[in-house]
Amino acid sequence: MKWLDAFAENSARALARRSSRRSVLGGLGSLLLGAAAVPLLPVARGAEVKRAGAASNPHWNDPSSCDYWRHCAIDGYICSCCGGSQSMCPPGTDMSPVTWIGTCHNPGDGKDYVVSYNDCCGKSSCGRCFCNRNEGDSPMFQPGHSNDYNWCSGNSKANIPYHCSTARIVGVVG
Amino acid sequence: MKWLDAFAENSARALARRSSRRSVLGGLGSLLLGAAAVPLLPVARGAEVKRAGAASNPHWNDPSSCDYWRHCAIDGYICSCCGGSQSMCPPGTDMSPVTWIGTCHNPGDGKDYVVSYNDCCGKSSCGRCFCNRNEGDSPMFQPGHSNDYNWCSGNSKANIPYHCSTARIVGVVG
Amino acid sequence: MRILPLPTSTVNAYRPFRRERWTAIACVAAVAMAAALAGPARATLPSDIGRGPTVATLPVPASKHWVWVNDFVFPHMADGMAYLIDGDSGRYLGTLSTGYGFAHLLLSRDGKIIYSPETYFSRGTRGKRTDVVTLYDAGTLNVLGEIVIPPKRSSNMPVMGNAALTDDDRFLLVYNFTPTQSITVVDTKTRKFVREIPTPGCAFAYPTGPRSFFSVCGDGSVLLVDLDDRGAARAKRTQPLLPMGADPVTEKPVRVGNTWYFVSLDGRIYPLECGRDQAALGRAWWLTSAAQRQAGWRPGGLQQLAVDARRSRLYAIMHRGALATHKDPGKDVWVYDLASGRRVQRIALRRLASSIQLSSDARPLLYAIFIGGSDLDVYDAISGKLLRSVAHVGTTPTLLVTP
Amino acid sequence: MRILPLPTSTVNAYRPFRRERWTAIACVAAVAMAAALAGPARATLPSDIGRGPTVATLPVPASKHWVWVNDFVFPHMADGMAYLIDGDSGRYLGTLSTGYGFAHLLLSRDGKIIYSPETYFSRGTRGKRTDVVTLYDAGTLNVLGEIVIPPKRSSNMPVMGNAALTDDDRFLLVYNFTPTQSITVVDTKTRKFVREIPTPGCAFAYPTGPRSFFSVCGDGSVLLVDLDDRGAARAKRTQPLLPMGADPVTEKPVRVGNTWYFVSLDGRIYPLECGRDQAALGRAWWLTSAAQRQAGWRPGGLQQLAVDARRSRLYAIMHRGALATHKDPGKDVWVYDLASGRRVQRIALRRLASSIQLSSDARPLLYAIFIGGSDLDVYDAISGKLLRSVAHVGTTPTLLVTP
Repeated sequence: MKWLDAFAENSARALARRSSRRSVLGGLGSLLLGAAAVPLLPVARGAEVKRAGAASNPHWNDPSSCDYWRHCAIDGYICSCCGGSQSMCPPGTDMSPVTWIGTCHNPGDGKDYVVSYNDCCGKSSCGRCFCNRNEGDSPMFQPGHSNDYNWCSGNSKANIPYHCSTARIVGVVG
Repeated sequence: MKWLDAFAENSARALARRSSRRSVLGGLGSLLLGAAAVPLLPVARGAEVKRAGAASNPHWNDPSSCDYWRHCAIDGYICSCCGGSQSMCPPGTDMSPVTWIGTCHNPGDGKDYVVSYNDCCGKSSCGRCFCNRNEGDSPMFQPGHSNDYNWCSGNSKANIPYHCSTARIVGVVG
Repeated sequence: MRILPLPTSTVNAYRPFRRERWTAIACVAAVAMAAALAGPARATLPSDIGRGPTVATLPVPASKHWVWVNDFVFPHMADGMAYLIDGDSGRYLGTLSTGYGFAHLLLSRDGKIIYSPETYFSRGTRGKRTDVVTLYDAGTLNVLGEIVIPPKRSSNMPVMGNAALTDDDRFLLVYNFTPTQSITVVDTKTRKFVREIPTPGCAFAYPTGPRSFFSVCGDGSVLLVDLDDRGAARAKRTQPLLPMGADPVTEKPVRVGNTWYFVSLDGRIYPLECGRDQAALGRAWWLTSAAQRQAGWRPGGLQQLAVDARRSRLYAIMHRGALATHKDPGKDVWVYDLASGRRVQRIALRRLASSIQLSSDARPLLYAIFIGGSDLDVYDAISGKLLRSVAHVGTTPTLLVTP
Repeated sequence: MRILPLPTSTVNAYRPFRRERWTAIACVAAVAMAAALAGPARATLPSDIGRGPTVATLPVPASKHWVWVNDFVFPHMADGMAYLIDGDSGRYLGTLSTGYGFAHLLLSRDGKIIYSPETYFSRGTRGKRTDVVTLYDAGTLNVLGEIVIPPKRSSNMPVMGNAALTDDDRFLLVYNFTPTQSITVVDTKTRKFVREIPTPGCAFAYPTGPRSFFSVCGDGSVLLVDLDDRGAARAKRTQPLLPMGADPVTEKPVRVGNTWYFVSLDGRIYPLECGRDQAALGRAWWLTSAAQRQAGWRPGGLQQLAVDARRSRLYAIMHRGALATHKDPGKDVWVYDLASGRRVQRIALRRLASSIQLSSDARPLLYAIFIGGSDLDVYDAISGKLLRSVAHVGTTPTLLVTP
């Protein structure tokens, strides 16, 4: 995440550790978004601008980057930085069977994919590569569309402790 | 601690939280000492320089300051910043019956006092006003003179969890 | 460092299998030495050993200008904490350790007890999960008791709706998400778990009276729940009332009397008037003018709203940003008159804030903190003037709770 | 965001009291949808659902260029952690959660098992204390088993002497401090706690052979302990050997064969040759010349020494500072030939380091990290050239452990 690099000179480490599993970047992210907001306005133009941004972004295909195309609605530590991958949990953790999903545009083939952000559970926070992108996020009254829940909840083998998040393709949007 | 203030512009908060209960400042402290070391040399002159420093220090009588005269051998979070005082534990914590001690010079009356650094136990780290001064500290082979042990150990009511450290006068020397 | 009696007795102590006795001996030794030294010491500074209390306590009830800062501790969620700060002096008064995925404390109205829904694992982040409501003595911050509840507490970005006390303080309500949704009811009088109320598709607990509360459902309807003396529930679900579509309301409403003020992502206020068995939506109004919205102004943050019931004022954290910034902090707090919906004040904060709270007295303080920081700022809520800042309060501070 | 099958099935799921069944159903639903979508998807990127493993594993045995970074997590000591890093690629490979006041992991010589002495409390930072040795599978990082030991593990600034395996890997030794001192013996074959060996006045465990180790006592003497097949101990205490006075040795020695190299606060090396039943001090030598000492050069740090047994090289973190800086990190690593005691190399580090470690292979890597930071630097140990840095490794990284 670009602002992370910038922020790094001060306390990226502290940030990485302080960063929330769930939209604390709703807080920290603003350090970027606060600035980015002005050119993005009026609000209505936000969407296209973002998509263009994604396509032109040099990291759009780097699974360890917050700018990775699959991460359009992720909120948490990126498992690719934690010993896992975009589709696998790190060793010794447990993938949550249910979670929230996003629809992300793949600049590589121009198609939209359904992405499932399954949490990996059973160890303390990974603490690396925190990424929060709230596109399409809804308040917690609609759990299926909210990234503010810890989706390790109800995982019988590792009930609650959150470690990191994957970004698995569920399918292409017809 | 002066270097803390200086360091604060970068990540004092991170530091405060990251700071170890036990001589991590053996690490962080060096940010100050590394610089201070040169004028202090040769080593033999260290002692007098330090004492002079203490007397002339504006915070020598401030219990919430690392420069407080009683803190000459403290290592941990200062209880005066955590809801306690130099002689009292914060609410809901438990004072360790035994601990390590130091002999500190009181610029106020020119006398040396025996100071007992009783730990307060039973809650997670206070995280405020970390202070580490290693004068007279010995390796852990000599527990009574080492500030690297968690002296909450063996406290029957709160066995191990360290919260902060007091600086209690045991008596005057000679 | 000179060698003195204490270390000597310490060295003696390293005989094995004498720990308990020895600890006692060491205490005696310390006191004895203190006495021995007391002679020369009396002329100068007295020994602290054996004099006065060794642990501080707090006045009860708490000052109306105290605030509890709750900390989710994101990088180490097993070690949740809460910190008590005196807004008048800026003094840090005490700490509570509150377990995994901590949301927030609840303060009894008589000021004597602090309730804390907590989650623990037998091995820190694994093993057997145990959820409890811990009772703390407000004067000593010691554990008074513990009530085991079903291990279903919701783990989410903390909001005040995660737990609530009914207005008569009789029942404590805890929101569960497994992801099956329900509300745990605890009887504060018998200090026992009473029952679990299913709230299918509905989230959080918002009190509406002595024995009643509601949850908000995904379709915008409201589940009204009424409790009897034994905590048995009568539940009734309304028609959809709150917007959940393009511009849904957040789960961070604030309450004045029987009215809960919800705000939408774009900044529209929806007053929901709720009783035991009915709910109605009042006239909605905007925090922003059309021009301000065009300029990108919207509410944001975690604890984004606060109310001063006496003066009928609503405080909101505002920032400029696109739609997806609805959780971002702001450097502005805009103040509204609840009767007219008109903005009456604009407070420029010292720094970004994701949570704000007001004291409940007649000379209210405004508290502000950023989850990505840990400096608590205290403002005069009426003049908006910054009074003081308290540094190093926690790791990822979330919700502010005032008496 | 478009609404798709998955969220729908999610919504269905919010019926109460169906959690277990429902979780299963949701899995099926997900797979079913994946299948449904597989048609159109096949032409493009395939679905990840139901394809391949969902959890990564590691090769066994580990690469000699992997390193475990142990983290005491000072601000939240209940949540100790350890992180596995590949020194060749800089990749982060995995994490272990290791409880309160964590010291360090121990790696079995066959590379199959990771032993971790851990402490837990039934309520995070209060309640019943339980100490265990947790066994982790080195390939899956899953818990293989757990051995309960006396709740006496020493809580101190972590040093490698806090725990050790005998050279034959049969017995695991854990140092206790309550403050009564003792060593807990665990049988790795039967996976049972065997006994507690009193070590009055003596600290830590330093292996000397297949079944033997020693502890160092406050007077500089050494307690030699020999274990039989059942873990029964024969102990013998020597005369004072190591300096404990004006310039005492630190508790951070390193080992080559039967020789343990201790260093004093001022930088003098004391080689201690130890067998099952005898110990002798070799010729002491200085890390620094008189002129360098005058200039204030001294060793410092937490894991301040490392050895390359193949090349008979000692690596030491050096800095300039007064006596009380003996725990400070340094930006220099000085390399010595153990036979001659002569300095043969000087490595300027990229940043301050409080801990260093070497890989045990013929082309050794030098790892360096600062407890007040969290960037792991990887150097070619022979050329001293910085190879790479790995960012954001932990909160307060302490000891580095290599296979």
